[in-house]
Amino acid sequence: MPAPHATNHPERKETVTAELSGMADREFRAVDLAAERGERLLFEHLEFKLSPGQLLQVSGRNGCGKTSLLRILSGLSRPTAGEVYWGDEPIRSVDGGTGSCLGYLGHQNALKEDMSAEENILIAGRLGGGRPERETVLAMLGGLGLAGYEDLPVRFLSQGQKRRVALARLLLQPRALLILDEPYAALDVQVIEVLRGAIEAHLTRKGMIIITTHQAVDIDGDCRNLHLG
Amino acid sequence: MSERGIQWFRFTAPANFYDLAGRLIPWFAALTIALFAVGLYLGLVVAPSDYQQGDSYRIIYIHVPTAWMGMFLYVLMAAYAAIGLIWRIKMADVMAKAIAPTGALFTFLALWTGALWGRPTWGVYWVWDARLTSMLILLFLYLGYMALHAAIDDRQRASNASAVLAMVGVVNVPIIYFSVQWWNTLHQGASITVTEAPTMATIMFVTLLIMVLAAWMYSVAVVLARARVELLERERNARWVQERLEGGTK
Amino acid sequence: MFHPLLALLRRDLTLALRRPQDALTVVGFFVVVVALFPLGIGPDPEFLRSLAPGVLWVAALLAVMLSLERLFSDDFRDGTLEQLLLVPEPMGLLVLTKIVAHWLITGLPLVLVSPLLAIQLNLRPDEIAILMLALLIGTPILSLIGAIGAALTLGLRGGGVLIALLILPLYAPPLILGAGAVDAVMHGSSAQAHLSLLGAMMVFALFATPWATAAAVRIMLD
Amino acid sequence: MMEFLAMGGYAPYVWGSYLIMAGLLVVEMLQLRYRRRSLLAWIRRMARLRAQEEKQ
Repeated sequence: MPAPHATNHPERKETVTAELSGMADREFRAVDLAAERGERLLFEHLEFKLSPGQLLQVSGRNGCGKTSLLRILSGLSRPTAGEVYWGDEPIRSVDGGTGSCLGYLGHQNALKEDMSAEENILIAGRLGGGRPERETVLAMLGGLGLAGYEDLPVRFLSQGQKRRVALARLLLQPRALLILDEPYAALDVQVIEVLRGAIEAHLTRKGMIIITTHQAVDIDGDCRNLHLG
Repeated sequence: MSERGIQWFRFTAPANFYDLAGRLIPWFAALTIALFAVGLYLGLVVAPSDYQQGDSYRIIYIHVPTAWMGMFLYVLMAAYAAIGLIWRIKMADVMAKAIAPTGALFTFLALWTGALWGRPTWGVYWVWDARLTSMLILLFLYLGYMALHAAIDDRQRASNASAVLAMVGVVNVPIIYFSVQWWNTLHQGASITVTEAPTMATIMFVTLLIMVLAAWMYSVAVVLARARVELLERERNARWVQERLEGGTK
Repeated sequence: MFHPLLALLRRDLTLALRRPQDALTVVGFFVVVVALFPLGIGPDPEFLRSLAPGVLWVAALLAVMLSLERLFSDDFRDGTLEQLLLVPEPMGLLVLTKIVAHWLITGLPLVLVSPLLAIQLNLRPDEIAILMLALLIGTPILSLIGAIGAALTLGLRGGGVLIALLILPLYAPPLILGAGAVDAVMHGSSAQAHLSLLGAMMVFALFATPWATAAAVRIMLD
Repeated sequence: MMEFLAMGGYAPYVWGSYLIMAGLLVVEMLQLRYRRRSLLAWIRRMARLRAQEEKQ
């Protein structure tokens, strides 16, 4: 195993970044969205447009429907009214499913507790149709401060560490739009910095990001705000 | 074309459905009573007794209608459920849910009358005859549908999930029927089968027809009434409900 | 091993191997249920023999049904099911892959231990062969149909009991055909008709049920 | 009349069928009426409470 060679490869970063799926020049639009949970109307007539390179921060108090909105935007839920468009296509009829153009990180980390961080990420990558390389995964995990934890079953990791593994998985799947539900929860300051760097990098290569968060994290780039409730 | 589209929309709008059903129910109820009165008179008094089965055959006048309604209502329920699921028409969901209890009731009655008819005819209450067994499984399908609907709190999700179940069930009903029939012939030969008087007298036929119609009208009336209650419950905060309450409507 | 579906299959099998007790519990249930029957109906070998096809099939059917609750619930709880919905592959195929993995873990072991139990119930070798063949064709049907129920009860309280009510009525046809096949051999006729119909049913279930299951998963996660 | 009620000796079976059917249909209708009434009463009360709240 020629380990010394694997460090500091200048090309590696490019192979990760260059892959942003070819549809990255499309706009992402929400038109006249409405959602209800049980009896309650969460929001209606919600509209916005997101162009490549832009970030949208969704804010609002607890229970105002942030998570519901993100699930609708990612195509997991159907809105009560309205439609979400990826370019000119409704998101739920995009070729290959919504997952081919966006990545979603919900409240749950979606990790298999009996598998290691590395296995989890490799499998997710293959499920997404990619062929993730081991070194890339290890580098990403290292960057998020998980060096040495890669091959432990995930159930041994702390809440914050699990969150980082989930983030690593998402960042390693190059999708034009990343939808992040409270990505900062359970992260410490250092990792927040790393994540900020990753978000900014995603924006500079014309990616889009939709994010909900409690704490204000200033991000360099074209940022919009959407207030619910 | 467009006009029909609007009419259909008018019918599916909850308030219109509520009013229309409210006006129709008394008519269906009256028809039900009239048809049952005539049917029962013909079936119990006028029709002569069977030369083989004596008077016990008179159970046929309720056994056959309940069995038909049990099966037919399941198909109708699945059709409404499918419409509700595919085209997202809430009224169809309401109708599907409203049909289930009546369908289950008729299926149960078909089993009950079948058993009471079986005792004098075959000497036992229950035989594992293809038709009775299929009806029993149909009853389980109804119960499953209602249990699933009740188990899910979110109303839309409950409707959609039980719609999937109803559609799976309706595909399975013929498969179940044929496999049970096959099993039945293999195990018992043709020794026990219901022989519904090969040459049915006209009076019997007419009576049966009237009783089937009566069961039909009853189902329509009760299902519409239940759909109205269901609607009220779903839309209790809507303006049209409040308006009708203030107006002192029933 | 790079194709997404193969990756999913391997993932599920790996996870099952890391927790072998789950699969073993199902086999254990099957064995215990069959072993209890003679205690209930008496040890007469001929009588047991005549009941054997039905007993073995009903026990297998219950074992499969009980195991089904786990088919999606783990993935549902940790959020991986949600991520599966975002995988750019048809959900029906993903669901089918999970069912195949589930059958390999629970259905196949049932087929493999069935001869031991059949011997206890005094079945003859040719009858045992047909029993295994019928189970081999029939248990996938049970898994395929049961998956719909597993998906429809995701996240519901009392889901296990509800699955039984939803799914057991639909199990009537495979039960009739599967137990009937062994019965036919026992009475000296051929089991071919039973097995052909069972095979046709499996093909139909293979093509039809994964889509219903996929729809159910989408609905329950909506 | 007695002859009619006896149903040629099959009275328990015939009347057992007809009466149970009549009984269950009546139960279904009564249950539906009860459900409708309690629901309406409940909706009215909610409306009244809401009106009071608005006044304050």
